Amino acid sequence: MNLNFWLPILMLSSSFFTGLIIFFLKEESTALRTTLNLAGSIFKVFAVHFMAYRLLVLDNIHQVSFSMGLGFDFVLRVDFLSLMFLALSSNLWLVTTIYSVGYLEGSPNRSRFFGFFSLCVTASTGIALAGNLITFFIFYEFLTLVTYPLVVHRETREALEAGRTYLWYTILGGALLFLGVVWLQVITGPLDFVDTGALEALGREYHVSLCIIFLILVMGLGVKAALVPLHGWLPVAMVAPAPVSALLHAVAVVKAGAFGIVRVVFDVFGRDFAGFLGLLGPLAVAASFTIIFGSLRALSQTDLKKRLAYSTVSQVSYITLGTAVIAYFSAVGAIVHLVHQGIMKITLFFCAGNFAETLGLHNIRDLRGVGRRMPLTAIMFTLAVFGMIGTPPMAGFISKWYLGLGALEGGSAWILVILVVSSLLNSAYFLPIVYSMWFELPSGQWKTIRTSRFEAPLMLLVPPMFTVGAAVFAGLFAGSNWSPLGLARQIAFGMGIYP
Amino acid sequence: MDLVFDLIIGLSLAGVSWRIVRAREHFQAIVLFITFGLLLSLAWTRLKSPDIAIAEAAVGAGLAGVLLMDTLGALSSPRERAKVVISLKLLIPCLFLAGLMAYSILYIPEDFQGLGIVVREALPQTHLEYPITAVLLDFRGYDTWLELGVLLVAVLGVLCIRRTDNIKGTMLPAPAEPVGSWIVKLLLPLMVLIGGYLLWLGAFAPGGAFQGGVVLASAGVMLWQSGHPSLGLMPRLWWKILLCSGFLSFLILAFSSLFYTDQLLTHPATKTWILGVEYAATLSIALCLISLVLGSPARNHENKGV
Amino acid sequence: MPVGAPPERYGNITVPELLILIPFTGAILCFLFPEVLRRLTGLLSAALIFSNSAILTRSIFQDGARRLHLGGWTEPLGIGMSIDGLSILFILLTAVVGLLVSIYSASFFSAAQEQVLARHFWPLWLFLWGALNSLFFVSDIFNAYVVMELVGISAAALAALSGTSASLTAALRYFLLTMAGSMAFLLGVGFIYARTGLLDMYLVGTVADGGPLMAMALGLMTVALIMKTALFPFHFWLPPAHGEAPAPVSAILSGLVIKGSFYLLLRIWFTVFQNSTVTTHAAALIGLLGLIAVIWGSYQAIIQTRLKLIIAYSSIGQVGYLFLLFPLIFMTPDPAWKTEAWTACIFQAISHGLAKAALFLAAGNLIQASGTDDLRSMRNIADKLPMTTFTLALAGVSLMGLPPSGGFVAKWMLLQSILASGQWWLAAAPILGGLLTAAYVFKILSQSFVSDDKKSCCGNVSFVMEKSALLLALFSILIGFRANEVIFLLSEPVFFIIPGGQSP
Amino acid sequence: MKIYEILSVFFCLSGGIFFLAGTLGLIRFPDTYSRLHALTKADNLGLGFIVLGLIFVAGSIPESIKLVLTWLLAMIGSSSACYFIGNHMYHPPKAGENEDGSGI
Amino acid sequence: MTTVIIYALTATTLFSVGLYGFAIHPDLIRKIVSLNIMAGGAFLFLISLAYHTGSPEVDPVPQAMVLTGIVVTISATAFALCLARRIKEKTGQCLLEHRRKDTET
Repeated sequence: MNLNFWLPILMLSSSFFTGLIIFFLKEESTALRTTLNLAGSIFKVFAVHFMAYRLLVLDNIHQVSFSMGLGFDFVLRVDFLSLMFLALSSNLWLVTTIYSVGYLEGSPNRSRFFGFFSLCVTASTGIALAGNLITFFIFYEFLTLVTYPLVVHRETREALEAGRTYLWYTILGGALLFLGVVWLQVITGPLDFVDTGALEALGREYHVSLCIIFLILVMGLGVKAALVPLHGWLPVAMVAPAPVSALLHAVAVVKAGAFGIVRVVFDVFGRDFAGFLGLLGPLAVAASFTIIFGSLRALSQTDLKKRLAYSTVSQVSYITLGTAVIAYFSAVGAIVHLVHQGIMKITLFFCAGNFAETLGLHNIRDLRGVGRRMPLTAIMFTLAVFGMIGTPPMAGFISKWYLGLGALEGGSAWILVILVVSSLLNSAYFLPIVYSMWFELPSGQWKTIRTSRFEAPLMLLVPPMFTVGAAVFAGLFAGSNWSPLGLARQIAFGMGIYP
Repeated sequence: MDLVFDLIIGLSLAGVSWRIVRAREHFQAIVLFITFGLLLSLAWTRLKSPDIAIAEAAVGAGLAGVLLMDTLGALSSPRERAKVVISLKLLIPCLFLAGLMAYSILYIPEDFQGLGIVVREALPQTHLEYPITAVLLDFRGYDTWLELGVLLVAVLGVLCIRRTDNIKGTMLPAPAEPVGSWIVKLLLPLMVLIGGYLLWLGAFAPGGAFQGGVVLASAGVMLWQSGHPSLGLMPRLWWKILLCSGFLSFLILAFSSLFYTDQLLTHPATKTWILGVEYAATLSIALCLISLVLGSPARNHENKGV
Repeated sequence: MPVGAPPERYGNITVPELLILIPFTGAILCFLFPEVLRRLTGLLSAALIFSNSAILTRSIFQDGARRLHLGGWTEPLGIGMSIDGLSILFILLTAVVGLLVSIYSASFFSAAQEQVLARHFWPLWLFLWGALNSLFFVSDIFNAYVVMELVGISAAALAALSGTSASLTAALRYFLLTMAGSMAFLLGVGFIYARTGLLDMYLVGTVADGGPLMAMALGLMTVALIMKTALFPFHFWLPPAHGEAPAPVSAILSGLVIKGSFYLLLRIWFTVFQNSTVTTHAAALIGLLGLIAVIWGSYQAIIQTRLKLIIAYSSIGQVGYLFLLFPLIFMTPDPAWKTEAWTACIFQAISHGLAKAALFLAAGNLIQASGTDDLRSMRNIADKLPMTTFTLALAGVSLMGLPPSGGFVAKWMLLQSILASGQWWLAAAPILGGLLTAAYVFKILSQSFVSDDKKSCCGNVSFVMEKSALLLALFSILIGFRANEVIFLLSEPVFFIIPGGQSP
Repeated sequence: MKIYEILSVFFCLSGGIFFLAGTLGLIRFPDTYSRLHALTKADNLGLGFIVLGLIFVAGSIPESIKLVLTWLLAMIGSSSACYFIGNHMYHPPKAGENEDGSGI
Repeated sequence: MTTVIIYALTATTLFSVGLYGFAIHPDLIRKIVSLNIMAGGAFLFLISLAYHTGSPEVDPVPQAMVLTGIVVTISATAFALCLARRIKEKTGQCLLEHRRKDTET
């Protein structure tokens, strides 16, 4: 058995077939469904770690390639970057599965939910593994399709509206991406991610076309990465159940966009060539604008999940920002933020889900004094908030520190200003929540929606603990080779970016 | 002299067609259409195409007239006036089209050669002496086969629209009249004779399966119109088989040609085959046309009121 | 001048003629047999046609194109039949859709009140199938006219099958338009004959030059076929005709019949007029109409509220894509991109045929289950008929052109050749069309995510019906993985050398 | 010009005159009955003259017989058509009934 | 100006007139009659070509085509008329502009 070939396939099918089987399960067979889900996700986690071992230690190249007969191949290829994204998605899938089993207990249509949930993870796995832009596009569109049912899962009118908005944005993005990908293919022929530099070899007469293609691609990816003004779907999609929001924000959708931008800049155009074409400056400006805009909008939200959503708009653009600066530290910062933002944001959403699920709290005003009623959740929330703001031992600090260093290295000191302002704004919209959670008195009686032995069901408590722990450890042990930062460094080396 | 005659025919054809379009009453339009058919057959006689003249006179003026009149009677009161206005929005494109076509006609090459020579050269190999029959049944037999298919499908379609599988159901005789039955007695044998004669003639002179079939069909329609019950006495299965017979005989020819030769629809080297196919075709053309005329819905329903 | 037997004929057991003979025989038998036997006969014929198509496809794939001379007479005297990659693809499409639709209808028409429909359905459908098969073999312009009439009458009769006044009117409107188109086509045949004295497509193609006669012929024939294919200004007949018919008939009409006239249009443009007459302006005009059709049809589909009408309007939009081929072929200098455009268009035709048939069959399931095809009734079926919902989703994915479906391959290649040819204005079709398609597909699908507790679903849908629709949808997805074979079949340029073929 | 040719022309011309008269009658006469009268009588006579004229130039005996047959058939056709029309006028049917002969 | 040109011109005129009638008349029966005029035009065109061949004998191929065409046209006409009658029976009118009177069964 050739593992180099089969391992990527196994990665995909572990969630794909799980999803398909789950569709056909009866609504009542909870135990079987949960077992399947957990088996699939645990298998995937092991597979990823095994793959990481094979790649990092044994230097095996995993590659799968089919000819589609269309002048391009369907390529799955594992490099450091995809490994990192894979590790993120598989681990968070496991965690989120556990969380959603607890969260959705007793609610209708669970087969549908978990089926699409697994497919969604398949899509993000595919996005991580994609070895060229076309394969990437295939999974990117697949992701759009399978997340829609998750967004409208509640079946309320509001949810359907949100679903429609989500679709319009993402399908428009998909169409743009399609145009860009095809155009690029017409100009260059089939182009794998490993062939960086092919565009540089093209003559000058293509430069204008390449600029337009870059713009189209970034716009197409920017829809999912929620670059302003393409972010409109994200706050609306908050009507989805908490695990969906968590997954959408932390791993699947926005990360797919951000990951795509990283791929386009680093692997398709090449960072230096993109800089040579003068594309990175505008990208950095757009990202900065999104960061500030998202934070400002977050300030004015009163709904907890909405505020988190705008925070996502802002935070994800750090990745784009780091990508757009030609500096070693920026690149590392961008890549590492991919992971850091994921684990921190998913914690926040888990906690928000806990508040909503056990006490029915949605509005920020209702959170007064909740720290006494739900201390564990509140502690986790607080930790994640500190991470988001970038307080030193936390993971967020690492990303921001690297991004800052990169800005200085790249000679764009104005980015530093953006970072500082953004951190201030982060504090401004997060700290009041933390303050009122711990130091204000509850306004009234808590109405308990779900009773359990602890403050919330165990299945809702363990996942955020895990993720917040990961965030803390990612910050504390950043120096290790196996931490996200260590991986990010290796990725940067792999791309030929040195300090 | 010929040219004057041609011009008169051409102009009257164009004039009649314009009158048909402009006629206020449907009835008038249909009567004019019958005239149009007769004029056309005149034109075809002039153009040395007697076969088509026979066919047109029988079909264009005859069966089509019966069908249209019949339908008109069922659809509306024949004197109903239609609003006929000249719409420039439609007329101008049509004039433009006519102009374009007229312009391109001038480019028909003077030394135009159709396939006539090729046909004449190949004619001795077919055991047929008359080229049109040879083209219809041998050289382009596939077309004829499919044409029989079109007829059959039209009958099937009529049955489908009427939601019945039984052609006989519609064959309730019209009220008998003394003169009508007298005419039938007089003309019917003659028409059957003429039909057979035309069919026989087809092997070496103008005439053939189609013309014969049409004449037989006219005879059948007349028989039915005069209230004679004989057509309704035919067993249903036989009726069906005869409807298919032309198409079926070509089908059998096609299948058998797959066995003894390499190309579909190749006739064996005897005349009997071709004649057999032709006779079957005549029968089924006649029967299909009769069924099409009789198969119109709501006839029974209406005649009950009379 | 009868041709001697080609020696390889007996070594090669495939008999393409059977694809015409079997359905016609089946039709006749269905007509003659008592009603109990009709379904069996129909199914048997369908299976036979399907297996023969598969065998023939394999043979064409291996040995290349074939040419038959009917009656043993060579062209220009006789009628030829040509079987090349293009025709075999359409034959195969017809066989797959036809087989599954036949299986579906065997179950669909088994309800007591549908018995009377089944009686007429089988002979007409088999006739239509035979006519379509012979249309895909056609190589003679007058023969094409006769075949088209055969297709037209049987299709119109099928469209009127359900017998409601709406369906009758729709069928008549369709039929009158078809007939007018046939007349124009026949006059076009006359013009071609006047110029060349020939009727065989390949022979005409070799001798044809420009000139007003040929231009006129091209114009008449193109308009005739565009009317039958329901391109934009002549699209009005399609939605009622396809929307009012019973589900299997809709599937046939939308999936196959309009493809027939489109196929003929391809033959006319690229065989008969291959090196003459055709101006880039005419091609651009057709392309423009296609573009408008894509947008207009999809827009109309979005604002409909009945499932079958949505699907029917979607046909107008999806057929519009096919016509983008013309400007692409005539305005692209590079032959490689021409092949690409060509393949894209055929792929679109095939995947649309499969997906559309699947959609209509699924709509039929919906109607049988809930009694109506109002979109709101979709709410009930998501739980009761998950397979039907899944079918709708899969076929919708193919229509939208999302990867990895057949529709995706089509749109991909289409966009690629559009960009390569520099015809920027055409790029609006795949992009905007894809968006609008997504809009109406999700309009359908989003209903299935809403549970309506008020009323429960009434009828049951048989296993066969659900599965045959699902299979069609699956095929429309899976064909995306078999692009290579299709490209191979289409890439070979086909020139027939006709023995003794002479041109005056 | 031979004598039978002159005769032929003469008969054909007179036949034409009868046709003309019949047509004039069709246009000028006030009601259906008289119109029928003009049509059937004058036209049959006209046709008879033309047939007679053509017989003079006919090539063979069978051809002449066919010509006479034509005249006879036309007479039968027109007389019965005349009967049907007249009958129709005299006893007008209630529903959509119509008078129409056979195809020939 | 030859015979052929005269008849060919007549043929195209007939076709155009038929087309005009087809387009202008809302009534089904008139549409069908107009279609038949169009058909007559197309047939006449073919036959004028057959006559054109110059030799004393007429080209049999167009004649055979027209014979086929006549059968096809009469079948189509009969079918269309049958449909029209059925529509009249169902809706009480014989126009194509369908007014949704009866709800679907």
